[in-house]
Order: sequence, then structure tokens, then C-alpha cells
Amino acid sequence: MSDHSHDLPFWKKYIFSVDHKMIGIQYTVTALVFLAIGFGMMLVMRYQLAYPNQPIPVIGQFLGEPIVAAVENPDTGETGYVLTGDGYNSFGAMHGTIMVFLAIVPLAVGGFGNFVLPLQCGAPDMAFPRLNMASYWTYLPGGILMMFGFFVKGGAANSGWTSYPPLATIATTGQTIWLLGMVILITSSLLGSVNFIVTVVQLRAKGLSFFRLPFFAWAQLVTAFLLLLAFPPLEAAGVLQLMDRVAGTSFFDPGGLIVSGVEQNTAGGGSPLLWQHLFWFLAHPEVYVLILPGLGIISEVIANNTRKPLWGYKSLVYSAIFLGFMSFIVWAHHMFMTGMGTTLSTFFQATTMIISVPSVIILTCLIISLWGASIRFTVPMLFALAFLPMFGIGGLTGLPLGLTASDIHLHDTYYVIGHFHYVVAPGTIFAMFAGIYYWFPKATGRKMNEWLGRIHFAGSFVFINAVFMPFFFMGMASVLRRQFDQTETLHGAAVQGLSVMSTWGAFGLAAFQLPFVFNFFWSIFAGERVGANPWHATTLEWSAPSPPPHGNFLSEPVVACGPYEYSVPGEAEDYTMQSPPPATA
Amino acid sequence: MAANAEAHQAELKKYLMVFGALLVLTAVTVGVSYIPWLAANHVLAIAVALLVAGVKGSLVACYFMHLLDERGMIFWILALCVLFFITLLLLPVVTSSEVVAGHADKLYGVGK
Amino acid sequence: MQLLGQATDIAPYANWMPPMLSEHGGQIDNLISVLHIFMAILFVAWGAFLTYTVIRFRARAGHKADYHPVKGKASKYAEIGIGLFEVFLLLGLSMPVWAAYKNNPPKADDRVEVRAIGEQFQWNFHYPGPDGVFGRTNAKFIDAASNTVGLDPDDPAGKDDIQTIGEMHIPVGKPIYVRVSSKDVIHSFAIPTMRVKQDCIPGMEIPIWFTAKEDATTERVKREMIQEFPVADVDWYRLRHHVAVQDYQDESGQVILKEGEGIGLSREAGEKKLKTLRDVTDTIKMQPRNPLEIICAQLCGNSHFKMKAQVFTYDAAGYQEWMDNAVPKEVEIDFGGF
Amino acid sequence: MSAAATEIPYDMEPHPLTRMYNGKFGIWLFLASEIMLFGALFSSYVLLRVGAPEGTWPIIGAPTVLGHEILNVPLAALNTVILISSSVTMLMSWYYLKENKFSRGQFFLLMTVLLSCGFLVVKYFEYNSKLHHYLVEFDAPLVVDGEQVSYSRTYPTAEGERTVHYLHGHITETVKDEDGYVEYYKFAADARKPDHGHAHDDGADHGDSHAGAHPEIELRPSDYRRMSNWGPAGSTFTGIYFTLTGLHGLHIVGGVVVMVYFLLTGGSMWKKLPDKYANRIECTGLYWHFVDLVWIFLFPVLYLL
Ligand code: HEA
Ligand code: HEA
Ligand code: CUA
Ligand SMILES: [Cu+2]
Repeated sequence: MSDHSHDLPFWKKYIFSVDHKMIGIQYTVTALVFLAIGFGMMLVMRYQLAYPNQPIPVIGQFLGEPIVAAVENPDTGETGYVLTGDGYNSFGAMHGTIMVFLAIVPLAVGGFGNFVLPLQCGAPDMAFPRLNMASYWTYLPGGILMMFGFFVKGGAANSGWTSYPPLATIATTGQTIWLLGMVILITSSLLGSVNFIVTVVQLRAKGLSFFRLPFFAWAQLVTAFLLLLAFPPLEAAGVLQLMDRVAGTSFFDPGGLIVSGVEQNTAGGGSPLLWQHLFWFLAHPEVYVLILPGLGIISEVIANNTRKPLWGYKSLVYSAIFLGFMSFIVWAHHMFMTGMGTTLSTFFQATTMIISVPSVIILTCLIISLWGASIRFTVPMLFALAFLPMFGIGGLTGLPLGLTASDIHLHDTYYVIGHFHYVVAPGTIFAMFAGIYYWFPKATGRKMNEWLGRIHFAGSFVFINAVFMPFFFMGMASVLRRQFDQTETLHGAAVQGLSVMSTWGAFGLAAFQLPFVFNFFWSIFAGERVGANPWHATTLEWSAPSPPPHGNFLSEPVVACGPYEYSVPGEAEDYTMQSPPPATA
Repeated sequence: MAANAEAHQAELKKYLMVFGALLVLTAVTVGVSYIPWLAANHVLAIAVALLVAGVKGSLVACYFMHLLDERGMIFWILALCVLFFITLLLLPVVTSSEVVAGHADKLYGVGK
Repeated sequence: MQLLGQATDIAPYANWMPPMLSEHGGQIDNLISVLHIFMAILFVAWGAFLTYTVIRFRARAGHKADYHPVKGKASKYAEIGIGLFEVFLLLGLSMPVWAAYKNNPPKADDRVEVRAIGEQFQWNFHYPGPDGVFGRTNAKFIDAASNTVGLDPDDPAGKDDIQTIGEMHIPVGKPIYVRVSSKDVIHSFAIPTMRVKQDCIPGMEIPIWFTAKEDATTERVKREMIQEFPVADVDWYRLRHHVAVQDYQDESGQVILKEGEGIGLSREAGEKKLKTLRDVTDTIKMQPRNPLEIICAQLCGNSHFKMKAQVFTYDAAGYQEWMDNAVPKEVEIDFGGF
Repeated sequence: MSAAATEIPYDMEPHPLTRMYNGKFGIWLFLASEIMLFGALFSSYVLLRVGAPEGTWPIIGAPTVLGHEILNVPLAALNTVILISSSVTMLMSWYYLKENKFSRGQFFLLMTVLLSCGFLVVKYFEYNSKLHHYLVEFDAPLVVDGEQVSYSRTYPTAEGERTVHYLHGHITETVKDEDGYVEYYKFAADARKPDHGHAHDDGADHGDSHAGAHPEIELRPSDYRRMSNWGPAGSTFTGIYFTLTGLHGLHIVGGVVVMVYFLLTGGSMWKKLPDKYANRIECTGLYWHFVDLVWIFLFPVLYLL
């Protein structure tokens, strides 16, 4: 096969492309759009939370029934649009779903995985390029279908991203759309994960042994296994719930339910807890799917900007594998309050404590990597450095949740919301930003603007803490999650001020994304042109031209050393590439 | 290439033998379910049925899918998968064992 | 094990947590405190290390990175230390607290039993009444107004049963055994001040138990929670669950806020009342309308946030009095045939 | 520009580490995820069954009125044989392709397709008869012309014993009033005795042959508590039966689509890259054997236990 990327018609090159780099970019852009949508929904919700039942300024009128309801201001006679309880729940459920399944996973795995992984393995493409294309083209329709839920009667799914039955079973049509969307998205992920594993295992370049793989590739490999083995149970659960909703079965329905005074005429005999087990069997591994690629990116950026090898590379790898393995046996820590007895809860809180150990090791390795370094404060590095304490906060607050006794007080409060947003927002999202700034030159041949990047970083760092720090205090004060209006309860009203603070934090955070959005698009066309290896990095992707041509490498890469050979004594440069590019390039 | 052809013949024969075994075992499963005393012993019946199914499944996996010849990495991946599979099969135990822990009972009598 | 003493007492929002009014809750608060101190130490130590390294090893002219990894066992010891502390948290605190709480249901002859039944969007309570036996229930007898738990009128045991909506009445100092269940979807029975939480799973009846502290009668708790709010900058919603403990009147002697009156449950009314109050006084003394809320901690529909109920705690005499008044009078039930 | 750099390695020849070419390794990974999919469903099956309220799940030997005795064991046994045979023909197809005998290979592929279609046809008849079979539950015994036609079963429950009255049969006619509401059904009850002994000795599903054993009964909606066919909504058992076999059936359909595609396009690929074509058939075969394997477990679990 020769290089004929230039002869390809537009639609083959940019739309139905089979080139992993194009697919990676498609994933990235689509996921960023979904990220913005998910954030937009949350801004509306945060407005309601700070100013309960006040008309939503500006965009309220565009949201439509049943998300908002029109109310008239008795004093001025103006019509305002306030969020409804159902609208709030729809936005909440869809925020969670979009962020997890349509934004972060596609960005971290579909985007970065696709773009970087084959390059880092020294492969010309993914093992199955057409399957790769199919994966994107199941993801996008799945996502669109999911969003279509807003246009059916009753609005989109509104039973939380966890979709616990029987609430989800008796919910409006949006839930069916949600389930169909999930089944499609899961299929997409499965296609992707098979491709990733085969690529890493079979397509590594000559000399690239497993322990010469960059940590990012390891993280993606473990992630792919999590997707491969944890997603199917949710698919099964989704099929069962679809049957419950569409075919009238009662897998999750014990029978004899009386909804709004009307007895449901079902066969009964099902178990609501079955869903929770199947869901969390997926969803706990899923949270590591959210964080592992992020950890991978952070490791690349840290090694590159400290100009020295990562400390404890092997412990990082073993910890990631152990983390992946353990994540399959902690799921019930989300269910401590379902009435679990002592034996089971003992088991699951013990495994939960055990699983925090590899995370501590990973973080320790990354921090110690800084010792003896020569740290360059590039934009990706700023995000990476901020990631460490932020993930630390998120991870540490997982401990009180993982111990059953303290979980009694904290379960389903904003403490939980605070915990996981610290890991996914200033954690994973920061890692994603780091990755975008870091690999942007590889994808476009141009660098993103440094100063805009710094503004973006500083603003995001301050405001994201303003958004999420109050949540811990709210949680301690027993403000429950998924509350349309927390002032409805005594303890909620007492700390409403924190909620207002969080909302303004969120608006500030939104404002500081503008430099990023501008920078992103502007740099594609007008960013500073840079060569193949602007960061003086060592891993294989930097041996290919920027942007890499069809087939990636100008000559077959042959790897002679480990991934992070920075500042090797006696070398002329402070980096030794795994496979130096041909001199003519 | 004579030896090769012979080997191939043997391979074909092996497949047909496994096929025969599968048919026989199917007959056994069905037949056994008609034995009244066995059928009356619920636990035993389940054990026998699953045992036979297990043997049949292994035959398919080992010979039709050539799992016996796969000593590479996939073997370990499948082992991992089986481990998680077993974890999954523990779900019923996990769900039913303690949640109700003896004290809890049904809210309304079955069928109201 | 009491490491740090009681984290909170009736004092509102010490350690940010709501007042703690149950016997077992102290240990939970204790665990939470220990954990957070541990987390803070770790975070500060790590953070300090991070900051120091980042400053010390910044790139600058003449400074080069060192290829060789740092030697030293500090990190290993730190990791092992964290691991050991987690083991301590687990074995020393969490498991014993949980086990002590969950493994010892109060004896049947020494407890007050209540059934709490969740429903979109209200809490129904069912008491066995003086005879201590719950009457048979059946879905077909459910009536939204008079019989929310579906008591079978033919069952003599149910004759004296008490049903309430949105109100749970309990004595202090005596184990309360709540059997929680649900009519429709999953709810979660949570009393923050008692550190109690239990999901209500339809099709199951799950027991939980707790004991309100001897001195935690509603009356006393309310008194302890009297707070003075500066009217100038307090928001309406901070006050919506409170009532005044004294009269507030303007110069002309007209009462603007009566003792026992709140500022209103809607934003409009509340803000109007606050405005008038600002002319009269700088601070107002208020106490919670009811400090012991039951809230629903599991998403159960569009009014999940409003699904709440009140707990009223009494001393023994008060409880008896409530019970006497609450038991249905014979005449009210038509047993048609008896 | 070297060609080696743009070609995907191990597309045809096995990788030394896994001893598989990419496609085969990929399909095995896919099967691993399928194991988890069906594993979750099996697990749900066990859970639902263990947790089923007394009397709503088949128990071998007990005179149950629901459950495996409503399934047609001989037909399912036939299907088992069909599927196993198709697995073998699939194997043969690959075997002959490897032997370089293209037309024989395609012939056996065609056989596989035909057998799988046979499987689906049998399934269609099975499903169809379930959907036309009804179970009616009453609060009190149903008496017609002085004779009790319903039969009852008593189950121990947490709240004491509970007796349920049943009737099986077919709706022969639905009579509606002017507003389109059902006025009554004409119902042909099966002559099932409550104590008819072992599940299979009446040939299970041949409900039709029993129809008419009782006179047709008129059933008004107010007469019964619940009426449902043996479709998915009928009981948890029929629900899981339809879900499991339905999902399995979808896998069969998917396999058939792929095989038909290869039947149609195999020739041209064979001319260009015979080894690659044989590899594809091998991968398809692996998938197909897996589908067979799932059925091997489904059959006893659903039909016999
Ligand atoms: C990326 C996502 C992610 C990650 C990595 C984690 C990590 C962890 N999570 Fe989290 N979790 C979620 C996402 C995540 N979680 C989500 C989304 C939910 C809610 C779902 C829902 O209900 O909707 C949740 C809910 C959740 C619960 C259920 C709470 C409840 O509902 O009551 C529990 C309970 O055990 C828990 C525990 C943990 C633990 C112990 C870890 C551990 O792995 C953490 C280990 C890490 C550490 C221990 C950090 C180490 C720190 C240091 C070494 C200090 C470093 C300091 C500096 C650098 C300054 N999580
Ligand atoms: C990966 C997961 C993820 C992420 C990233 C986020 C991000 C955020 N979340 Fe989310 N959240 C969830 C997952 C996530 N959330 C889940 C699972 C729930 C539970 C749902 C449920 O209860 O069922 C939840 C619930 C939840 C709640 C609780 C609602 C409730 O209980 O009622 C709140 C409240 O404030 C909240 C806020 C936020 C905010 C302010 C952000 C912000 O951090 C968002 C910041 C976003 C950005 C910084 C994006 C910037 C990027 C762009 C703008 C892209 C630019 C575009 C181009 C270049 C094209 N979230
Ligand atoms: Cu009931 Cu939330
Ligand atoms: Cu978890």
C-alpha cells in the first residue's frame, strides 16, 4: 500500500476516514463539544441551585417544555422561565451521562488513545482501521440519539446517570432513548477496546518491549481491558431494563408496586438491587477508565518537562495493572446503604482501602519524579502539576466514603459530588487540557499560544476550586445530592451561601474557557509553526513528522531504549529518543 | 506431503468424533431430565445438567475453537475473564445473602 | 473508642455537621474527624513537599536535571505508613463502629417499633399501637387520605394501630426500631441529626435502629439551636425554617413578627417580611421550626427534594401522652359485623 | 518511502507473543467481552430464580403451572442438534479452505447458513406458540356449570399460605363493545390437571391438542386478576427466557449476515488473498462456535431445570 492520502476525496479523508489520526481528531472535537454541552447544562442547574425558582436569564426562553416552565413576575408582568423539577433531573442525569460516556471517555480513550497510541507503538495505524472508523461512527449516532431524548415527550432521561429502577422503569420515554443510546455507546467502546489491545500487543515496533512502552500506552492498555470486560454487564443490564420498559417484563420490579396510588399490573418477582449490582460492576471500573488515561498523559508531560526519567516506572505499571484488576471487586462500596450486612460490607470496605494503595503509589512516584529535575513550566506542565494535588484531594476524600461507618453520614450528599468532581474535573479535565496543549503540535504542526494557555490555566485553577471546594462542607452539613432546591431542608438552607459561591465559581470557570476555545481554533491556522519534536521529547510519536503522514513514520522505527531517557549523562542533548528520526527528515 | 495429508485426515476425524460426542451428550442431557427420581432431586438434576453442559462446552472450546492449542497470551486473558465471570456469578450471593439478613421480609404478600 | 471526644453536640454545625443527637452517632462523627485530620496531615505534607520541589528544581540557567533516580526509602516508608493507617482506620474504627451498630438489633421487648414507608413524595409511618402488634396490611386497602399504609380493617391487631404522614414520634433514650420499606420506587430514609440512613427498597422491609440521646427532646434541641441572625445581611432562605422566639414590634407597637411565627416559606413573603424587620431591629433571635428532619436521600422523582418529614422526640411521659391521643378511637373505625 | 512502514504488521501471520494474527486475537478478545455479557445475564437468571417468590418458577417434579414445562423440549433438543451440526459444517468450511478447496469450503459455509436458518425457523415456531398461550390468575376458583375448571396451588409465603387459582389456554375470540373495550374473551382452556406429574410427559407445548377439552369459557376482565400470554411479560421466567434466547437469536442473525456476505464476496477475495479469506472464515468460525457454546448452556438451564 502506498501513500495516497492526498488523492483521497474529502469525505474519505475527513469524514469516513480510516486513519487513526483523523479519527482521533474527530473524537477529540466531538467530545469537546459534548463537554461544553454537559457544562452548559450544569450552568443552568447551578443557577437554579444558587437562586431557587428564579427565572433563568437569557437562555431560559430557549430551553422549552418540560425543562422550563413559564412564570409571570407579579410586579413587572414579565414572563420568566424557571427550571422545573423534571427539567433539573433531566439535566442532572444527562450531565452525568454526557460527561462520563460522551465527553471524557471519548476524549481520553477515543481521542488521545487513537491519536497517540499507534504513534507511541511505532505502528502505521490501528490494527483494524475500519473497525476504528466504525467505532467513531457508532459513538456519534449514539451520542446524537442520546441528545434526541430532549425532544421526546417528557424530556430526556431523568432518573440520574445511575438509572435506578423502579424509578427508571416508570419514567418517561426519554429513559428508553437513554438505554438505546447506552447500548450503542457500549458497542462503540467495545469495538475501540479490542482495537487498542490488539494494537498495543501485536503492533509494537521492533525493539519496543512491553517495559519500553511509555506509561501512557500502559494506561491505555489497562483502560481497554476495563472497557472490554466491565462494559458488557452494563449492556446486559441495559437490555434487561429495556425489556422491562418495552416488553413489560419485571426483572427489576418486585411486584405489587403502587405508583401514585395505582397498582402496577406486572408479573413481579424481580429485584431492584440486581440493577445496582450490574450497574456498579461496570461503573466502578468505569471511574478508573476516567482517570487512568489522565494519569498516563500526566506522566508523559511530567517526564518531558522535568527532563529526567520517571521515578519508579515499573511500580507505575504494576500499580496501574493492580488498580485495573482490583476495580472489579469494589463495586458494592456504592451500595453500603442498601441494607448490607456486616460480612459483605467488611469485604467491600477492605477492598476499597486496598485499591487506594496503588493510587497512592502512582501519585508518590509522580511527585518524587520531580526531585532532582529541571522543571520547565510549560502550559501542559502547569496543568500536570495542578493535577497532582487536585487528584490528591479527590482521592483522599474517597476514603471517608469507602469506610462504611462514615459513609452513613456522607452517602448521597454533596460530599460524594465533591469527591468525584475533584478526580474528574480538576483531575481528568486538567489532564485532558495538558494533553491537548502537549500533543497539539503533533496534530497540527503548530503550537498553541503560551500566554493564552497560562491565562486559561490560572483562571481554571482558581475557579474550579471555587466550584468544588464548598461541596465538601455542604456534604458534611448533609446537603443531599440531586436536590432541585437545597433550601427546602433546614440543613440545606443553613449552607446555601456555599452553593451560591459554587455557582459563581462555575460561571468564572466558564469565562476562563473562552481563551482556550479561541486559542484552540486560532492556533490551528495561525499558531507558531514548530518542527517534529518541539518539546524535545523522547517517545516514538515525536519521531514522526508533524502532522504525521498516512502510515505515520518515514522509516520503520526501531527502538533502542526505554521511554524516558532524559538527561542521560554523556549525551550531547538532554533527551535520547527511542528511535531517532532519519537524518533527512 | 503425504504425512501432511494424513495429519489433515486425522484432524477431520477428530472433529467428527467430537461431533458424535456432542450428539451423544445432548441425548444424555435430555434423557436424564426424563428420569423421575433424578428430576425429583432438584440439586442433583441441576448438577448433572450443568456438568454435562460443562463437558460439552469444553469440547467445543477445546476442539472446535482450538483452545487446547492456544498457549499464548490469550489463554491468560481468558483466565482473567473467567475470574471476573465467576465474580459476576457471585452477584446473586452478594445480593441475596445479607441485604435481607434474616430480619427483613416481604413488604406485601406476594401477589398482594 | 473515643479518640477525639464527641465531635459535635447539639451545638449546630460544629465541624460543619448538623447537631448530633443519637447514641451511636458520636462514633461516626469521631471516625469522620479522625479521617479528616489524617487526610489533612497527608495533604499538607505532600503539598509542602510538592511546593518545595517545584521551587527548588525549577529550570534555570546553570541547573540541570539529574538522570539518576533519587535513592532513599522515605517514599516506601510513607506508603507503608499510609497503608498501616488505613488498616487501623478499617480494623480500629470503621469495622467495629459498623459492627457494633449493625450487629446488635435492640431486643424485641425493649424497643419502639415503627414502620416507615416511602412513597412519591411523602413518608408514611405505621405504629403498632398499645398492643405492640402491627395489623395486617394489604395494598388493596390503601387510601391516600385515611389509610396510607393499607391496614386491613378486618384484622383486630390493626385496630389500635396509628398511622401518620410526615411525622414520626419517638421517645428519647429508648431504642427505636424502624422497618423501612417503599411503595413505589427506591427512597432513602435519612435523619441527618441521628446519623441514620437506609435505602428503602420496594419489595423488602429493612430494619434499622437508633437511640435518641437522653436529653435530645425536640423542645430542648430547639432551645439549644436558638441563633441570632443579623437581619441586614441574612438571606430569606436562611430563615425559612426558623421561627422567632420572641415578638418583634415597630415603634408604633405593631407586632411585625410574633413569637413562634416564621418569616414565610416563599421567597416573596420572606423577603417582604425581612424588609420590614430591618427597620425595627438589627438582629433576630430564632429557633428552628423543627430541627429533626427526615429527608429522602435517593433520587425518587421530580419532588425528591421536598420529600421530608419531621421527627418529634419526647421524654417517656410526653411520648405516652402523644400515643394516648393518637390511638384511633373505636368509634372511628367501622368494623361492620363486629 | 518504505512500504514496510505503512503496512500493518501481523495482519496475516501470527505474532510470536500471542501466536495469533491480529484478526484472530481481536475476535478472541471480543469473545471475552461476550463471556461477560452472557455471564451477566446468566447471573441475573440465577439471581431472579433464587429470589423468585414461591411458586412462580418451575421446580422439577412439582406440579407447577409455570416454567419449563411450558417450553418445548423436543423442539429445543432438535435445535441443539442443528446448532452443533452447523458448528461442524463451519469447521469443515475452514478446513477445506485451508486445503485449498474453495468450492467445498463455500459449500459447507452454505450448509452452515442453511442450518442456522433452520434454527431460526424452529425458534419462530417456539416463540409463536408462547405468544398465543395464556395464563389467567383468579382470586377465587372459577366454576363453570357447577364444575371447577380452574385449578389451584398453595404456596407457603412469609405471611402464611397463599392459594392461587389458574387457568391455561387460548383466546379463541375477543368480543368488544361499541367503545372498543374488551367485553369478554372466548377462552379455550387446556385440560391440564394440577397434579399431572412430570413436566414433559404430555409433550409440553402442544396446547392445541388439548384445546376444547373444556367448553369455551367466557372471561370478562372483571372476572380475573391477571391475564397474560406466555410472552416476556407473563412471568419472570418467560421474561428471562425471551431475553436470553432473543439475544442469542440476534447473535445467530448477526452470524448469518456475515456468512452470507462471505458467500457472496468470498470468490473475489479468494482470488486475491486466499489465506486472508481462510483467516476470515476461521474468525467467523470462532464466533460461531461461541454462539453454539452459549446455546449448549442455555438449553439445559432454560428448558430442563
Ligand atoms: C475518576 C473517577 C474516580 C476515582 C479515581 C475515584 C477514586 C476513589 N473513589 Fe470514587 N467515585 C467516583 C469517581 C471516582 N472515584 C464517582 C463518579 C462516584 C459517584 C458515583 C455516583 O454515585 O454517582 C464515586 C463514589 C465513590 C464512593 C461511593 C460514595 C457513596 O455514594 O456513598 C466511594 C466509596 O467508597 C468511593 C471511593 C473511592 C476511593 C476509595 C477511591 C480511590 O481510588 C482513591 C485513591 C486515591 C488516593 C487515596 C489519593 C492519594 C493521595 C495522596 C497520596 C495525597 C497527594 C497529595 C498531594 C499531591 C498534595 N467513590
Ligand atoms: C466526567 C464526569 C464529569 C465532569 C467532567 C463533570 C464536570 C462538572 N460537574 Fe458534574 N457530575 C457528573 C460527572 C461529571 N461532572 C456526574 C456523574 C454527576 C452525577 C449525576 C447524577 O446525579 O446522576 C454530576 C453531578 C454534578 C452536580 C450535582 C448535581 C446534583 O446532584 O443535583 C454538580 C453540581 O454542581 C455538577 C457540577 C459540575 C461542574 C461545575 C463541572 C465542571 O467541572 C465542568 C467543567 C467543564 C469544563 C471546564 C469544560 C471546558 C471545555 C470546554 C468549554 C470545551 C471547549 C470546546 C471546544 C474547544 C470545542 N455535577
Ligand atoms: Cu424519596 Cu427521594
Ligand atoms: Cu467506586
